[in-house]
Amino acid sequence: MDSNIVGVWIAAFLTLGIMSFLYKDNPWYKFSEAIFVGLSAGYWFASLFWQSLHAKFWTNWSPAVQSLFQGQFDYNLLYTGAGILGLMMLLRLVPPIGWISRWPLSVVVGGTAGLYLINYLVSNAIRQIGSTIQPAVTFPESIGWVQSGGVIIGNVLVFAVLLVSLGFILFGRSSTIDLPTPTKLFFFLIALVACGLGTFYSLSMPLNLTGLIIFMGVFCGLIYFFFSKEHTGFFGGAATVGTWFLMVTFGASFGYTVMSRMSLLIGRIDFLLVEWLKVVK
Amino acid sequence: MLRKRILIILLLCLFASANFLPAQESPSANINTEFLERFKVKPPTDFEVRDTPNDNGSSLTLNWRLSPDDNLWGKRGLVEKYVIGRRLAGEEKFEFISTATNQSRIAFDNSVNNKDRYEYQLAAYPFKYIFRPIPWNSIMMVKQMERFKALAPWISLNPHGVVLSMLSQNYSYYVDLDGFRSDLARKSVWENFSAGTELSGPEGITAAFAAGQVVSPFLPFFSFFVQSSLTSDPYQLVTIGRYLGDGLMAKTEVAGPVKTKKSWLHLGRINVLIIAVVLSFFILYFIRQARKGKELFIRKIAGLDAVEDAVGRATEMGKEIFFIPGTQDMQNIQTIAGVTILGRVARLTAEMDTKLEVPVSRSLVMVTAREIVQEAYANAGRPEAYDENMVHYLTDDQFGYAAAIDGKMVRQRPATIFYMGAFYAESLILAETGNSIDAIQIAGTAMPAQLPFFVAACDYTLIGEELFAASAYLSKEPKLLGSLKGQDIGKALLLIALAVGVVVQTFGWYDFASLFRL
Amino acid sequence: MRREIPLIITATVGIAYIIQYFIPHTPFDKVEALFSDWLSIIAACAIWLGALNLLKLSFLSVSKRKKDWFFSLVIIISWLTMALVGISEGPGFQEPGTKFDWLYTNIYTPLSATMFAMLAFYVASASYRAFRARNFQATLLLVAAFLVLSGRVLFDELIFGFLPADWKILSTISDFIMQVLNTAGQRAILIGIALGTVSTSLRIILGIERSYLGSD
Amino acid sequence: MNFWKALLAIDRRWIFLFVFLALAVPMFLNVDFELSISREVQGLYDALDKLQPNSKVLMSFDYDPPSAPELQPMADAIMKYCLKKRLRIIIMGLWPQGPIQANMALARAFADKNIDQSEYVYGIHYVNLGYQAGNEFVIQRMGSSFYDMFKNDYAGNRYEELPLMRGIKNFNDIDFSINFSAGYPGTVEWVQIAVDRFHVRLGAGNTAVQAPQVYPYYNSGQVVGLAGGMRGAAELEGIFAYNAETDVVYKDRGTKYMLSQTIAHAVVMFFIVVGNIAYFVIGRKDKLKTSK
Repeated sequence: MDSNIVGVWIAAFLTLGIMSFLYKDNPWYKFSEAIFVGLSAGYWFASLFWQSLHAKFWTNWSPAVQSLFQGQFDYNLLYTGAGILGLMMLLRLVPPIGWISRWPLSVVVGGTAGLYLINYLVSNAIRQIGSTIQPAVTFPESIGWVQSGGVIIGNVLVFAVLLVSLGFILFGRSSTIDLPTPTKLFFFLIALVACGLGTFYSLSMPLNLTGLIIFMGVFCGLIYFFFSKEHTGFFGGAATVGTWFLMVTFGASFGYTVMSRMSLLIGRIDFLLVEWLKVVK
Repeated sequence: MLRKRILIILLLCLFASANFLPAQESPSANINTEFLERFKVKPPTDFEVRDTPNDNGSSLTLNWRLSPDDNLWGKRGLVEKYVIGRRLAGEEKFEFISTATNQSRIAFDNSVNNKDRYEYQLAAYPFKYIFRPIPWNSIMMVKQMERFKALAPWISLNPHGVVLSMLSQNYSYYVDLDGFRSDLARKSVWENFSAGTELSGPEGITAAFAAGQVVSPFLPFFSFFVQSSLTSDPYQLVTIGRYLGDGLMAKTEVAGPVKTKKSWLHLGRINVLIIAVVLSFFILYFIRQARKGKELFIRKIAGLDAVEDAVGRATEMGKEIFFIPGTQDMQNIQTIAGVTILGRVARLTAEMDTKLEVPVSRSLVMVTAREIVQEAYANAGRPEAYDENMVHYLTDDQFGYAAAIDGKMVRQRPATIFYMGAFYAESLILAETGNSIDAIQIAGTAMPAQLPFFVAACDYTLIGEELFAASAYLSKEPKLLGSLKGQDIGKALLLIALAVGVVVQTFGWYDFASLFRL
Repeated sequence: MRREIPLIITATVGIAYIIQYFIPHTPFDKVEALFSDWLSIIAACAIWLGALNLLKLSFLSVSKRKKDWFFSLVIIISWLTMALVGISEGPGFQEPGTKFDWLYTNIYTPLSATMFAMLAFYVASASYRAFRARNFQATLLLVAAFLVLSGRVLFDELIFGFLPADWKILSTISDFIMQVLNTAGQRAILIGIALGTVSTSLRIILGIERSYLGSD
Repeated sequence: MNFWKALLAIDRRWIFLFVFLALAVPMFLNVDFELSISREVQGLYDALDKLQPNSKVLMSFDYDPPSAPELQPMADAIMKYCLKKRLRIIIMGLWPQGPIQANMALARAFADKNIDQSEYVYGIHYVNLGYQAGNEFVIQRMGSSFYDMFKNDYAGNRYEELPLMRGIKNFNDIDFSINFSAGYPGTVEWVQIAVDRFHVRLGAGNTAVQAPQVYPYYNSGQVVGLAGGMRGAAELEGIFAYNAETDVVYKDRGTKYMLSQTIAHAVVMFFIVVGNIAYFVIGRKDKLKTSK
């Protein structure tokens, strides 16, 4: 029998074995799972043996040692240090002297800390702030139908958010603005009219508010993660808007995660129907 | 073996001449010139070489303006690539370094050292066309040549004929004029380039390859073969192309000499340096303050109040509380934060006399959690109520752990469940079951992919940094409180920069954002 | 000795990486290169450690005839099979057509893929039984999720197919959510995490944070 | 027990079965459609389209078989496009399984009858450097020298024997780089090091789980293009197919799976709606005082 056909049948057997867990825990599942656990550890073992230890350590180190015997010093002899540290790491399997593995561990931890300090500061803070600093409002000369649809939706959303947050700041339970209610209402009315006009305006001419929305999201989101001040007054309002942005973000993540999980299952079903049973071409 | 090969070559010669001899009768010098003129390209301009700034002196930057023939002809233009040559200052011959694709204006030479001075020359290289590779098989070869002729009727017009480059499976003998990759090809191309001679006909090529393994008899139009010295290699002809000759390359003026510089400070990163120093200063300053015993204010974290209510609810209902500290080990800071919050929960359960259960998936977490729970019970004045079995180990396996907790939840129906720590995909399974038994669920994690599920399925969620802030608030550890405060100052500074920047930028006053560029 | 030396190593390596970012001059570039080479070898050993540790635990389980020791035996056998086949094949062990590749394609791939594909079922059942619009925040989350879920598949084509071809309403909305609202929220989270990482790294390098060393 | 309570108390296994069938049935159907192309996928396409033939493209395969259903279609499409466009391809992996997935993508591309494998020579037109342990430190080290990280390729050939690699010292010699990523190490690490330190132009293909976190980098230009999840794959296949001047078949699994994906989303949305209706009909359970 062709080894490929055998392979596909074995693969199907194991796939169904794992899926049988959905019905209930059973030996078939446990067997498949045990194979998976063992195999993946074996995979890592062999893979690292050839691709890291051999390709990286041995091919550098052994010629260096050979040339040392011929009386020459090779820069690659410094790999001896790496070899020793690697061995120390493995000593963790021997509990009495397992503490020695802290030495290589601290090389890893120190290096990672040094690299991360810069990387996160640069890529995730400085550059993100830099690209949030852009004009809040731009007037694109011409944009397509689809984009302008997005822009209008965005504008309506932004005005709604502005309005609601203003309402929250003026009338919210934790509001610290001390004005007579009619005055507050007056302000709110003005804002309402302004926002309505703005929305109407945006329908007639697309003004791109992407910059403003992103700025608001980042600003309010950061305020939510600001722990040195109580969330009252302006801070409270901004933090609340921040949570809305976070919730929409989580919603997007939620949607994408569901999408991802479903894709994986589709991949497996495709295997079962196309490669194994061959009922679908 | 050798004989066989000579035989094949002879046969090939025969075939080839049979094929091409008629064509040889009408080579027209005029057409050749015309042909060459048509493919002549203009050189790139403004070629200059500078030290690559801000590095350890291992690189030079080459800039030029495109040749006017680059991108003139439809999508591609006449220039296929730019060839870069280099020599040490004072030497005569240029050495081939590398190529850059057409439409590129910049290249780096990273194979320079810090001691020598270098001079460069750049040349625009015209297109040649590549056809299907053919295997080493004489009959195939003839067929291929016929096909080739059909595809390229100008073959007889081209004074340089056809170049066959060859590949053996052992790359050290590989000759690829297309990519200029082998040393042989490199040398020939660049030597002729620097000497300023055109490769005219097979002789030129013979000369170029004299040092190599050129063994073939030369035919008028069927230029040359290159042979590997490894006899057993199966050969494959890879490219047949119209070879226009290196003489058609359009060279620039010599640029240089230049020498690299080693820099002591990366000038493009000074803004990062300043921000890093300021941020570090504040973090360390506040850690110091906290150690001195200064009270650092942290705002009320709403999730912690919910903890109290949730424990109270379980007490009222007379049911258990589950606390799940995630699936990661003790070195994960989220687990540490989770276990800190466990201390708070345990203290409340001790005071309210409610049953607490902490199933864990790592033995180290078990040890730490036991210590913390015991301490909390002692601090609440009820050390006798502490039982070691409150904290128990289930399994290291992710899904096994989830399944085991699942079973426990359905059987014991706790009133309140806490998830505090680092979670992966198991979060979903846990939160679902918890929800189905109508438990109040409070979660806290910094795992971005799991947060949405917790928010949707739990009654209260500590989001990301809130988890750390809560643990700092509860543990009162100076290093945590101080860093939290330092980070807050960092955040405040960034927020101010952000607000000022956006306003300034909107009114188009100043390119404020460039302060944050690299 | 057990704590001081690791702390010194951590500080040295960490500071070397930071200095190298600002000062490209030798010798800092060389030091960084050396540490990076070492790090990748240590990392390889650390993963090896995990693989060996599993073998150790399984052997213990089999020798003590713990519950389910049979499955531990299966683990050991499959571990040995994969590792030995891989090591005996030589440096080209993963080339298509080798035995190792056969094991990888027909056993490892389906098992690992199915393990993760199972999550799809859990997502579906959790969406039925757990995801509730229990408060304003959760409602907002679910609405955003709905818009994204519907915009990323063929609803535009299948349900709103009667509209003009470039009116991809749902796709446009979900594009807007992803490119603007999601970008803003994610960016706030990124910046927060970045500052947290900077302070943790700083504490580790300066020896203020020592929890990674464990307790002894 | 009323109807809604009974509905919520249904055995999970029925749900599982329902999901399985809902996803399997569309496999038997075949639909063709014109997807709208999002800006981030367009960005990825534009970046590839602008490259001149013989440009060197670095592809890092940072995923393993579980994520293959999402990432493999992208990798296949991009591989086909790059080969057909005669870009020189350098493959590597920060995940050990990555290079094998890359070989699968190559095989899939060469299986297309419009891409003739004999035109492409290993070592000249494409190279598979294999996996290297060390996560982001590998990228960091490649910034000064590829050779120091990859002394041998996937099959054990020496670096200097690979004609394509001889002219490549570090990221300066790479024209474009693409990263297929399923997590850590992946796009984030490539952005932090290759892009922000060594100024590489980077395009990314991500699993849907990871994609939302990459959007800020797309917005800031740290990533020039981004394809996320199955939809990203389908869009990529669509945009390649639409712009292709060749007969290469780009519409493949990404497009084919889209219908199942649609049904899957519909099922999840339906479940959420039904679950929530039941939740409101039955009445919320007593709430915490502080919960909002």
